[in-house]
Amino acid sequence: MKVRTMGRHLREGSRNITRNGWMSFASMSSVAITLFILGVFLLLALNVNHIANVVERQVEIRVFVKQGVEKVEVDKLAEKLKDFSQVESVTFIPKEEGLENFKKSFGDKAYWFEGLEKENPLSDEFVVKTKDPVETEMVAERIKNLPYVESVNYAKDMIKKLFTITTMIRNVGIGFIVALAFTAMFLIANTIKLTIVARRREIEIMKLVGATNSFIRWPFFIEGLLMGGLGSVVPILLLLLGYRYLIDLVQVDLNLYFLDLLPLNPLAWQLSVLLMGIGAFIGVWGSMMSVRRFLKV
Amino acid sequence: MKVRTMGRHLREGSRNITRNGWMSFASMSSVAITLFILGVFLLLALNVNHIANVVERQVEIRVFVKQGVEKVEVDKLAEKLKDFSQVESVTFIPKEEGLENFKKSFGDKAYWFEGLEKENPLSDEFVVKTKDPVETEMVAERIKNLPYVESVNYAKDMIKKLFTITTMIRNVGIGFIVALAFTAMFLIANTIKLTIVARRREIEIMKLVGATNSFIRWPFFIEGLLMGGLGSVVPILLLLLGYRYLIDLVQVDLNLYFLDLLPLNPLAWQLSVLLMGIGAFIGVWGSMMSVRRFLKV
Amino acid sequence: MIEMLDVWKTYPNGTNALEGINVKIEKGEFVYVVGPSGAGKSTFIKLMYREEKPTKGTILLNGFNISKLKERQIPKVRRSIGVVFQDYKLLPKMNVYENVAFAMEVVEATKKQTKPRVLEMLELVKLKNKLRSYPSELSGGEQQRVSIARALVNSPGTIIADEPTGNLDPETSWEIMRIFEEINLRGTTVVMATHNREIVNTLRKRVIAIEGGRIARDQQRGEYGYEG
Amino acid sequence: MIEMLDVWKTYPNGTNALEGINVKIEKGEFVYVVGPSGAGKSTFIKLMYREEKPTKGTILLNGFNISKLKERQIPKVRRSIGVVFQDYKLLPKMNVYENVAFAMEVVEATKKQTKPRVLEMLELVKLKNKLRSYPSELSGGEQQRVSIARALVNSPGTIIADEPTGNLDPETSWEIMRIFEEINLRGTTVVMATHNREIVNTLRKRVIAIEGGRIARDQQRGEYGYEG
Ligand SMILES: Nc1ncnc2c1ncn2[C@@H]1O[C@H](COP(=O)(O)OP(=O)(O)OP(=O)(O)O)[C@@H](O)[C@H]1O
Ligand SMILES: Nc1ncnc2c1ncn2[C@@H]1O[C@H](COP(=O)(O)OP(=O)(O)OP(=O)(O)O)[C@@H](O)[C@H]1O
Ligand SMILES: [Mg+2]
Ligand SMILES: [Mg+2]
Repeated sequence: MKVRTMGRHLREGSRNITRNGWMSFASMSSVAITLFILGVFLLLALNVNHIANVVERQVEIRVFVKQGVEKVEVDKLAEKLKDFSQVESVTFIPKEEGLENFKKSFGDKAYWFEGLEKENPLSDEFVVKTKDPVETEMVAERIKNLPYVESVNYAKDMIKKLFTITTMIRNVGIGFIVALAFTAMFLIANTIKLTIVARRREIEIMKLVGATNSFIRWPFFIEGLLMGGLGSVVPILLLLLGYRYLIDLVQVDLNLYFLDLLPLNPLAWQLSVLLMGIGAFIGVWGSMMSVRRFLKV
Repeated sequence: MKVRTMGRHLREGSRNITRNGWMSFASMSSVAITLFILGVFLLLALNVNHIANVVERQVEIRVFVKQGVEKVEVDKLAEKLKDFSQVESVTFIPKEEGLENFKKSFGDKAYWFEGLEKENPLSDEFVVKTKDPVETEMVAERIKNLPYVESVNYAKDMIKKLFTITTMIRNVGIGFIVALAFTAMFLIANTIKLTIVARRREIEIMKLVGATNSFIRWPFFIEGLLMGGLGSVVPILLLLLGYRYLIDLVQVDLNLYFLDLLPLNPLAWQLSVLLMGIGAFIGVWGSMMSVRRFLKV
Repeated sequence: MIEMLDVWKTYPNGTNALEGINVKIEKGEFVYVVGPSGAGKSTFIKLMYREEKPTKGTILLNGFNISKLKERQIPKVRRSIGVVFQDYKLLPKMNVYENVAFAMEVVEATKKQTKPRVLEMLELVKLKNKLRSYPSELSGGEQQRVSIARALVNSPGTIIADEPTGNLDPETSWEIMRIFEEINLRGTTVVMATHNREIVNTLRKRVIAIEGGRIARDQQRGEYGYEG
Repeated sequence: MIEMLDVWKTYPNGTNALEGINVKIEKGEFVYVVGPSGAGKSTFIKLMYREEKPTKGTILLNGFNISKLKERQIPKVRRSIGVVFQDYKLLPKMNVYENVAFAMEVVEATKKQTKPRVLEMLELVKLKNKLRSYPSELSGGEQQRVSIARALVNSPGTIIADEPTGNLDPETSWEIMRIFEEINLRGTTVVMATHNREIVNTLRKRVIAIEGGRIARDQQRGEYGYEG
């Protein structure tokens, strides 16, 4: 193909958008809306996943040391705990601090336990966090067998339940996103097809005048690319602005510190590239698929 | 309009769907997919709302009775609590039972508190639930001023946070659903418009042959109604079957008792009627809107 | 009766198609409209059934001022006229029978009336063997004849035909002309734009010659021709 | 050179449009195809540039068997032929200039070549004042002339015209015929389906008469007419 012909295709492709004014607009707004929905749910799913991660991170193993163990041995135990490759952090809570915390949790009823200081019934305690929360159980079981360890507490049932929930949430999220992405592709391709079917006669005429298939296809390729690409600009802008506003709202105004949203920065780029990519790809794909049906003249 | 003309419109309207085979199919599948998404999120939102309600129901007011109050006075207080119009249930927990529960919550550490039985430091206690959890604070404040009430405990901060979250979830849910509903309407109307624009020449010809606007409109009305209505059948079936499967899965197989889903029965009808209504309404609306543009010949 | 008083038509793109047309066509007349390509014949005809509105001037149809007609009344006017369109204007998704029957459905005729009448018309234009064919499955001349059948099916008081024989062979053209002449004898007004010199010169009728948007000649029992 | 050997055409709906056509048109010939409406003239012509495929039989175009042509080679064949379609087949969203220029873009002509050539063709069919008009803004005859200009613009070796004067007045028809005659004298093959008795009988050429899908007559310097 000659260069000037490529130039002609680019020109024709973009002019087709204005030529078919209303139809292009309808098509692009469908693309825009569908991508917007997809984007919203993508942001939602990513953040839910993030929050699930944060929550999982809270999981910890409480290791109780036997009563009356020497300070040196306790330090050795600390070293051993830190040596586990799966362990991220180890915090030591002396039994005095433990009792203090225990009493604090009773607020104004703390006076009930005044007598306990003399013969502190608690043990020294380590709080262990694993790098990957899923390894908690395995690590806990191994700690249990270390010397001087009296017992290990890691809320076995609670953790199981938590992981069931977070896994479920993640799976549902992925399921939704995949389903939505296919739906979006289908809807976009469908609208673009409808606009092209309306031009089947034009395609037939072009072929009868001697145009090759690729000569006819190129402008449609450009048109699909532009419609999908342009159709993704508005939703991308809306999503980014909306998300920035949401972050501000949640973290500054409402002070909902427990809602730990993903930061705007890498997300913005990823989202933009992804949505524009989907838009452009499906634009081209839908366009090519429907032109093909009318090329057999 | 004569009866036979109405018959003719019904016939034409339904035949148009087969006449425009591919286009009708594209249009109806867009309707179906959009309604399906809407339906999924409707189910999701309704269930989230339901779970939020269940969680809110857990909110209770603990009313502590002054030490050494006579049994008769305590019964009187119980009566008074039950007399509040906002109160749903009142449960009495004698201080002995209270201590038992307290010790039980410490498991194998219960021996710490052996000495407490002799001079039980706890009070008799009422657990009060309000009909509407939002009224908890107000009711609690009023209970506080009743005679023989030592103190009232209703986890003020926790409740505030809980309501912030549930309200937020509800609002986000409603926001999503409304946005999705409008989006669905827009998308459906858009596709239907695209199929009708392709027939603008036909409409013009009909007018030139002497057809009145309403004569042209009726078959399009029927067509829009059928396309929207038929387009909603598949998603309704899928949603109902899927939801039934989900309920089985959650409650029988996974035993996720804490996931309290809404029962299928009234929901199924409501959802079907709603989705079919939306489909039919927007089908007609989109169809009428786009025909109108071409009637000015 | 059709009357035009100082009618001008300028299309939205600025083309002056008609410039000051004054003409009166009585009930029961047979009129040829002739003129070179692009002279304004179709525009002149389109004004009569209000496919186009005049930019200026008055058009009276059976006494009604159709340039001032309300939207709602247009269908009534169009039903009183049978139009053969230059580009046929058949409904692409209806077959031959349905296309002709459509004109009768519009006036809410009964099915009993419709069927024999439609078949009669299709017999007349020799298309009875093409009842179930769609417009895209017809030859050019066959499409034109469907358009003629549709124009005649409601026995309108006025027939307006825009080059109804453009895609017909001479024999078929003459058959169509004989039909037009016959319904004209029974009192129907016929207005027909044509390029067919043979027909105009043989079947002598009133000739209105349009050139450059103006009436160049208006002559009873005239010949084909428009230059001066 | 166009040659048909025992060509049959049955449309998908069962219509037998052509039944056993045998014909040979030499390079540089001028041929009229005549016959009543629905006889099969357009079908005969459509087979030549492969808008339709024959149901049976062989068609040779400049030696190539176009009934066995590969999909990819069809555009090449079509570019060697200029076609005036009975229903014009203009691109509705392109204006007059663009419609004619499209045929040159297809063969990847430079802009420098395109512009003067397109303007020359539009001058020839007297449409230079309608360059920027869209097909929907043209009269029937004007659309037909755009179709003619497009067919001629690439100076193809063969011109195939399906009733190219159906919507033209006699004067314009004759101008078009003079153009056809001139390019024919310069060696272009011309095949033209027509109903115009006057033209056929005046500008005497070879006449192929088709009736009921069969060649009823094939005569050099023949007259219009097909019965027997
Ligand atoms: N819709 C339109 N918009 C703009 N210009 C138009 C439109 N329709 C017709 N014209 C122009 O108005 C003039 C008259 O057109 P009209 O169709 O009345 O011609 P005509 O006499 O019927 O010609 P023909 O014999 O070729 O059919 C022409 O120059 C044409 O280009
Ligand atoms: N696409 C099609 N499908 C089915 N039948 C068709 C199709 N095209 C044409 N026919 C039929 O084939 C026969 C020949 O049609 P064709 O168009 O070749 O006639 P024609 O000689 O060109 O007539 P005209 O002078 O009216 O244009 C006609 O009976 C017509 O109804
Ligand atoms: Mg005209
Ligand atoms: Mg033909």
